[in-house]
Amino acid sequence: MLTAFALCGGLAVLFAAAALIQKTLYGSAMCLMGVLLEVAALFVLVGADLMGFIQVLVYAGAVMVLIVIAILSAPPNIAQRWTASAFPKPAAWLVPLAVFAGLASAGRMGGLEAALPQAGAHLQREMAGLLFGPWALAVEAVGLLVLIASLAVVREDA
Amino acid sequence: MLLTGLWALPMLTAPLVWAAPSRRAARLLALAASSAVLLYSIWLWGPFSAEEGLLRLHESGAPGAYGLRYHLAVDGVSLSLCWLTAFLSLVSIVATWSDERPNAYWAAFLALEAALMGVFLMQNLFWFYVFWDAALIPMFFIIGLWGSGNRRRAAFKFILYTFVGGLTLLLGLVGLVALHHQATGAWTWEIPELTRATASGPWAPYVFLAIAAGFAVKVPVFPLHNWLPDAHTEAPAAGSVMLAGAMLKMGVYGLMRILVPAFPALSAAALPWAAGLGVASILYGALCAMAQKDLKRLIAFTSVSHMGFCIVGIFSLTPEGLSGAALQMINHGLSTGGLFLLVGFLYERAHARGLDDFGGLAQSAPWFAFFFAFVMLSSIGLPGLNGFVGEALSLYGLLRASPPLAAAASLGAVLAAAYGLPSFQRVFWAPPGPASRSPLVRDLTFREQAVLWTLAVPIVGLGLFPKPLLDLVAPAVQSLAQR
Amino acid sequence: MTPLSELQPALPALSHAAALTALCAAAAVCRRAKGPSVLPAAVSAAGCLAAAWAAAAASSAQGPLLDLDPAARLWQLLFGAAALLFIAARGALTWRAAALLSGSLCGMSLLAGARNLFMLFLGLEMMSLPVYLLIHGLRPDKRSLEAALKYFFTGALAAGFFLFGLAAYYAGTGSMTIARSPEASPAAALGVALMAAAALFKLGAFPFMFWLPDAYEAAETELTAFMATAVKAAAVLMLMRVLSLGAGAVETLALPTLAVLTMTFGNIMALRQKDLQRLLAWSSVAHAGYLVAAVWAWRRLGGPPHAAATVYLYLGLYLAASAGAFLALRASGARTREDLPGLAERAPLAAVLLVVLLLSLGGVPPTGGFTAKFFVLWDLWRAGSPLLAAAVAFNSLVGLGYYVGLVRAMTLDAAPAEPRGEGACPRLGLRAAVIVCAGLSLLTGVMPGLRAGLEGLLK
Amino acid sequence: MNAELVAWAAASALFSIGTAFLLLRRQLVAMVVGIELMVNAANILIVFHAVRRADPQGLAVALLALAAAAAEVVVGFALILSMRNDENEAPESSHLRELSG
Amino acid sequence: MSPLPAAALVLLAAPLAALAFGFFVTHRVRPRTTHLPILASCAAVAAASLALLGGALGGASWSGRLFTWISAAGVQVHFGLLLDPLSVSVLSMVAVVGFLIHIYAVGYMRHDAAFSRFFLYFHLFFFAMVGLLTSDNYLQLYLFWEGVGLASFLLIGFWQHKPTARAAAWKAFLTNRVGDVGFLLAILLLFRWTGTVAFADLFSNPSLLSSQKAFIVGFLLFWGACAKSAQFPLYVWLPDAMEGPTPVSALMHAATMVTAGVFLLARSYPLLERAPGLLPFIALVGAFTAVWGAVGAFFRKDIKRILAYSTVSHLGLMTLGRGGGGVFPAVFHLIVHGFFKAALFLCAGNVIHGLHDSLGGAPTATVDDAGGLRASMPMTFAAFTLGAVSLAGVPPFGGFWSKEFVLAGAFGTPALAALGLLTALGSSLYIGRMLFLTFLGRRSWQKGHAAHAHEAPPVMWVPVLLLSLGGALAGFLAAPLARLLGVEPHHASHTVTALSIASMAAGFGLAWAAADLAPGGEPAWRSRHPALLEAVESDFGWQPFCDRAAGAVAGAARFLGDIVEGSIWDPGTEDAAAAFPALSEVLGRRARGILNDYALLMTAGAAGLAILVSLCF
Repeated sequence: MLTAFALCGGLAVLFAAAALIQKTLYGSAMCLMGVLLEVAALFVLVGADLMGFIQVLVYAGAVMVLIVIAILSAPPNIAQRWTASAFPKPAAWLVPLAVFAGLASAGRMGGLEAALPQAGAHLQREMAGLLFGPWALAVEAVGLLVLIASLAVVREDA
Repeated sequence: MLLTGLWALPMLTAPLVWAAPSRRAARLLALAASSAVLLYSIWLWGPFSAEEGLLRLHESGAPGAYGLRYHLAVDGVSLSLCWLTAFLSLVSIVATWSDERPNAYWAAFLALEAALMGVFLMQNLFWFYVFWDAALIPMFFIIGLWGSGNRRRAAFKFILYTFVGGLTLLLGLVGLVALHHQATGAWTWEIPELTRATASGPWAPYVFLAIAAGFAVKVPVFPLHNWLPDAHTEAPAAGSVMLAGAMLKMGVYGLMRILVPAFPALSAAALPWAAGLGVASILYGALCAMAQKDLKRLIAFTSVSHMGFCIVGIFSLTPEGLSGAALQMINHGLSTGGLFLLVGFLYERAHARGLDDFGGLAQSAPWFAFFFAFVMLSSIGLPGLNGFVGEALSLYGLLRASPPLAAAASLGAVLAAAYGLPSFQRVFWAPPGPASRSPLVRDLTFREQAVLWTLAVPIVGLGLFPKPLLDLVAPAVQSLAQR
Repeated sequence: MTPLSELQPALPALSHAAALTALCAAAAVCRRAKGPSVLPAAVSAAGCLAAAWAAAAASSAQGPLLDLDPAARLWQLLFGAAALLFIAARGALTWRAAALLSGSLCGMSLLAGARNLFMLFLGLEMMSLPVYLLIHGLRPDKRSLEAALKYFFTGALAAGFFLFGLAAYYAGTGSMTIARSPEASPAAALGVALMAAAALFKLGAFPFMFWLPDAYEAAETELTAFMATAVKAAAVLMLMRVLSLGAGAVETLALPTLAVLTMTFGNIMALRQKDLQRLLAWSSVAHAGYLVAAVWAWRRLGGPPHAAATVYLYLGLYLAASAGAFLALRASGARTREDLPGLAERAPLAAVLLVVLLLSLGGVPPTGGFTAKFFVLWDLWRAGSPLLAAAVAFNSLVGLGYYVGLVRAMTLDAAPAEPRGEGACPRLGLRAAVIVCAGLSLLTGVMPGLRAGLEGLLK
Repeated sequence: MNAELVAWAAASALFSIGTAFLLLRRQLVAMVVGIELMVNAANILIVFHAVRRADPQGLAVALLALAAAAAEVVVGFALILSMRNDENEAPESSHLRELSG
Repeated sequence: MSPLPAAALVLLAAPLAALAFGFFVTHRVRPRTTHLPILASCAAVAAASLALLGGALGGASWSGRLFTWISAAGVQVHFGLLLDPLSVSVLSMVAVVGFLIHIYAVGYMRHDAAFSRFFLYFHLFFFAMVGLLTSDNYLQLYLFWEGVGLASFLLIGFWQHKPTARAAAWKAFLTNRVGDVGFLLAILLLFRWTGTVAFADLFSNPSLLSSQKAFIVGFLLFWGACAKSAQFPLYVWLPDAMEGPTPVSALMHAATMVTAGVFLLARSYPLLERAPGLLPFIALVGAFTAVWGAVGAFFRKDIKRILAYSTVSHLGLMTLGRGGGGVFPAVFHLIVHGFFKAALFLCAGNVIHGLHDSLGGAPTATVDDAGGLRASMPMTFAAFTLGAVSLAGVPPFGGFWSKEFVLAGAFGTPALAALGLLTALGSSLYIGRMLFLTFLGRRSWQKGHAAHAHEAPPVMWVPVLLLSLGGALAGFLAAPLARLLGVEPHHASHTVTALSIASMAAGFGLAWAAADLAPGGEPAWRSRHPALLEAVESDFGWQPFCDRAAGAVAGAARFLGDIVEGSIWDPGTEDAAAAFPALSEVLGRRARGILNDYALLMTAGAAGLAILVSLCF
């Protein structure tokens, strides 16, 4: 199980790197799809299969469609991939590495448990109970957030 | 309500003057307000002398947390300064009576007077500082809007330079309260309490320097004086009178009221430096005055020199030196105020200020010559007039502190003659220059003479009978010297 | 916990949400109300007033996600005030803009009452998204679109930081409630650091503030006023909540240096600006620096809620001065520095108000700005760092350089031959708002007891 | 090889690449992809630790975070697509250079 | 010390009243009559002082306080009058001489446009001088001391249009101020060490001051006196002071003002006694100045400058007397000198007045212009001769007696004696030359406007004659003055008298030789020794040295005023302030508003925080 988990994680990172260096936007979108699916696989491996399913449904489905439509509706061709930054070229490459170094060094004292944790059956049921119990307000808030986002598409008459 | 009226009256009438229907009405209202303030401040002499103790006529609002109380009180020194401010405001309003100036001009003067009164009355550091900086804004507009030549640059330089001093002072004051808290564990912004316990600690010298620098910019002491000549040259006549007459005293008053009592040990330790700077101001001011071509710049530098005597008097930490400094403040206010008025009248007539522009005015304007000579002599410290008494006492104080410095400071008297008389000769005795032939240059009108006589009477009065003022100042000075 | 009482802490947020839904429904129903009109503005204002009443009147109940402690109530009032200023100044709004405004306010209310880190994230998102849309919505031109996009992407990056910080904190301590967690692990510390970074972004502190001038310059002036006050206040709230999670190294080392860098950078950049809104943007960056210093002092003084009175006071007075300054610019119609000369003759009332507000921003005594700065300096001394106090003093001096520069340009410089800039904006609401702000600035200048009052309120 | 380290490494890597998108790519749409990556990285960590601590709160947060990210993307694309630029190019950050200094 | 009599009050009240009345009334209404109230006040003061003199001769002396002037903690000063024998005697001389010169001035200044202004200034001086002589403490004396300096400034520069007069006025005041600084320091030191400056307290218990302190105070007082009484280092202003009208030169720069310094030294005799080495030093300086003045006087052409240098010389004699012989010789010579020097100056005034139209209105005349005026100006000639004889020390006349006492005192030390005799020779030399050249016979080189020189009107020559008579007969005042001062006059031994008469006679002989026998007369002689003439003209480089010193100070002022203030301070503050906008310009240009860069900086910041946190954990 742990090896599968590591494999999926590695694949996700590979897909992400590939998306970064893609020449065309469409290529990046497809690599993003790959990452999303790998992440869904991770969730399932850990036992949170509901999360995996929702991940595939929401992300791989809705958001990917959104991205593809956005790519299609804007003019396709790309002259230059990388940004014309005011700072020296390597700076833009070094900073993400610095971020990775910072994050990794912070996580160095991780738990000693080697084994892959498995979510108990009741965990997902408790989550559902939580969502419609004390956390109803949070769900409500996210709903409002989506309502506000929908306002984005309303065209001002100006 | 006794003391609050002193600053509230001008502050409240200022907007009324601004909103007055016509320019004449504004001027009349301003005149009424300033004369009322003067009479009121003189009337205060009664209740003041009725009470006992160093600080009298206490008046305070509700005791807020951390001792941020609105607390007014007055002692000999501040009462005399209030008189000076009220008197000079009235004089400057009457002096520039004929000018067709907008309402805001008169309102600015009343606001300035109110702020200055506030500075001299407040016993709480917060309020002291609020009025300290509030005084800058009217003066900024007075110089900036109604000044002459490149007034904008001068006003901008004036307000920024003084803000540098102001902010250093603010840092120092907050530091002083923090030190006091470390020493006594109590938070208070009341000057009487702050000056009771001696502040000490690793930060004490820096706080002392910050407060000293803050006040030194306002005095101005030698290295920090650069804003004064520009501000004076470009300010209108009445503006210069108030700037030299009353505003320079804020710095000296601050030193006497806050710095020296709060840091007696450090003040004594700083004596050679502080008195040295004072002597440097005296000599530098006098020498620069000798080299000036513009009358107003010349008088500005004389102010630097006179204020040097105040600094020397204060930091001698002797009762005579301190009373000399207190007296010198009043004398300088009167004599320099008079000089600026005269130059203002000259500028108003001939729109020229250069020494070489004029000459031979003694024939065409004898009264002008008489008053200019009279006030100039008081300014260079001729005994019998008021300048001498202040300088002599300050010199005596310095002599008790450090004789060599006193000798150097007394050279200031020689240099004073060196800038005073040649300028008088060049303007009044020398052959007529281009500006003095213009028909505009005529003798003083009745109003102008009346103003100058009201200045001349105290100049001679204080010169021969300084005793009442010295007695008024004595208790405050005695308590200062004992620390 | 009966459901009703559980909803008690959420009442302010819910009232905004109600306004939002009402607006969307109304829009969907009636087709003809196309352009900006007063009704949507009124509905949104009603939402604000209801929220303010709820914040003041609600009993101090505490739900799992939200609670209404005295500090939270104060924040609600602060946001309500900023929103009302915006609505009053704007006068008429399209229902979309009104809805977005209510949405943003709902997010802020959530933020104010949040007890859970995720609610903080939701509040952040709900507050930010409408603002991105409003920037482009209120003034649909190329510049505002560019500003909206820049703000969006940097905002999204910050949201990403916050979320990852939340994840790391959760990984480190396992709890999401905003309370000092016992377990201290590097992951938790990293989490706090990243969340603090997100808060500093929203506040406009160095090096996260480069989006701010562009957003403030291109947005509609009233919106800029709203952003400069309400959003900045929310950012300070977030910073205080995140730091209360126990930030070790961030607090002692990073905060003071960032504070000094922010104020210095903000003041220096403001000196050269030609566009007045961009100048005030950089000056609000400088004020962010002073706020970070105030927050640092609050943490060093042990961080009890009532000790934060200086921060609240500074925010309140800064809100009045900054919003007032932006709205006064709008009222006087001056866009760039060249429009200022002769303003005192053209629009005397606007000029006088602008002078008072600029002096208050500069911290010149008779105005509220000074009282605020005075207490910040004092707190810094009490927190035992006179050097930071000196830095604040020095920076406010540099700040005075351009504030007094503007005052000089407005009053002393001679008016150019042909009048420049748009004419003075006649809107009554705008003038009333500016007068209220200027009046508030002047009044608080002579009220040192204000801070003690706030402290009592917060105890 | 310990699971937590793997999870942390994967999450950190994804997050860094996400930021790399924002720093390096010129096209705005690619930057949105970067944002998505960052959110996913956070979700991995949250879910892993929620399962490890058997704490339903974490799962609920991950779920809602997905929705929030979606909302964010919607607003992003709304703004990106309202960009009108004359050259026939995908909307890029180099088109957004008018406000500076 | 009996309380003040009415006469004492008149001394100050009369001049003040006349000045006030003159300034506010007559100067405005009828300027030509301003001299009347002033002459009345002079008369009143003269009468009062003579009355006081009578009383003083009877052994009385008065003192009283009018009001408290300064009362700071340690400094208590009162305004009061002290009329003891010393002050009454000098006062009466000043009053009498002053009254006569006032009368003379009415005639001399009749044609001047600013007639009334002159009299106001003139009487201001008179008031200050009277105040100076009657003050009862050093600070009050200092007040009138500077008042006298101010009056001399106004009067020397009376003819405002003349640049030389303006420069001379300023130079006089400045040099006096240099001296006054020393005097002020002395007063402050007195306060410092003894706590009081009143003569009564100071001199009643001399133990107040240790000898070392007394030396310092004494020296500073002497420094002040040097400036006022034109002793060696600070005499430079007196020759230039001749720019003023002649009555001014006569009253101030001969009889009264310049003697104030000597009076100060006389007044503080108990103080000077306590200082061991001071009196000989004073005497030496006095003697040197005397010789220096005599040499200067001999080589001058301008008649008023000759008399000016002669005054310097005689002041030197008084100081020598004060140093060597004590109070009596100095005061006696002061009084006698006051009479005859005033007379000589007024005669010079008459000569100038007489030659006025022929000299084209020049305010002064040189020896070359005059010549053989004996016939046309008999009265002036008589007065001049009487004055000259008394000055030279011809036996029966006043000058001889006062010089005797001075020389007697000086004979203690050989150096002083030699210098004293040299001065005696020098004074008869230059006064003889002046007498022969101006009045007796006309030489070839002299323009000799004798033909149309006319005698001065009686209002001018009567006071002159009276003064010269006073100077001549002053010898008889010796005994009463000695009794008044309560000191036993120390008569010179016969050898001293013989020596002084011999040197005086030699002086006259030499003068006659130089004036008449020298081939080609003076001009030829002058052309032969240009270097020597130039040296003497510039007081052996001392005058230029002082001018250069003043120039150096003015240069320093210009340097500070223009360069330090103008090019270091002003731009300094402006550049410091301009640094910030410059820095902002540099920063502003770098930012180019690229979205990715914003993200870059943000991520860098966050990474920094992350790394910091993980490192510090």
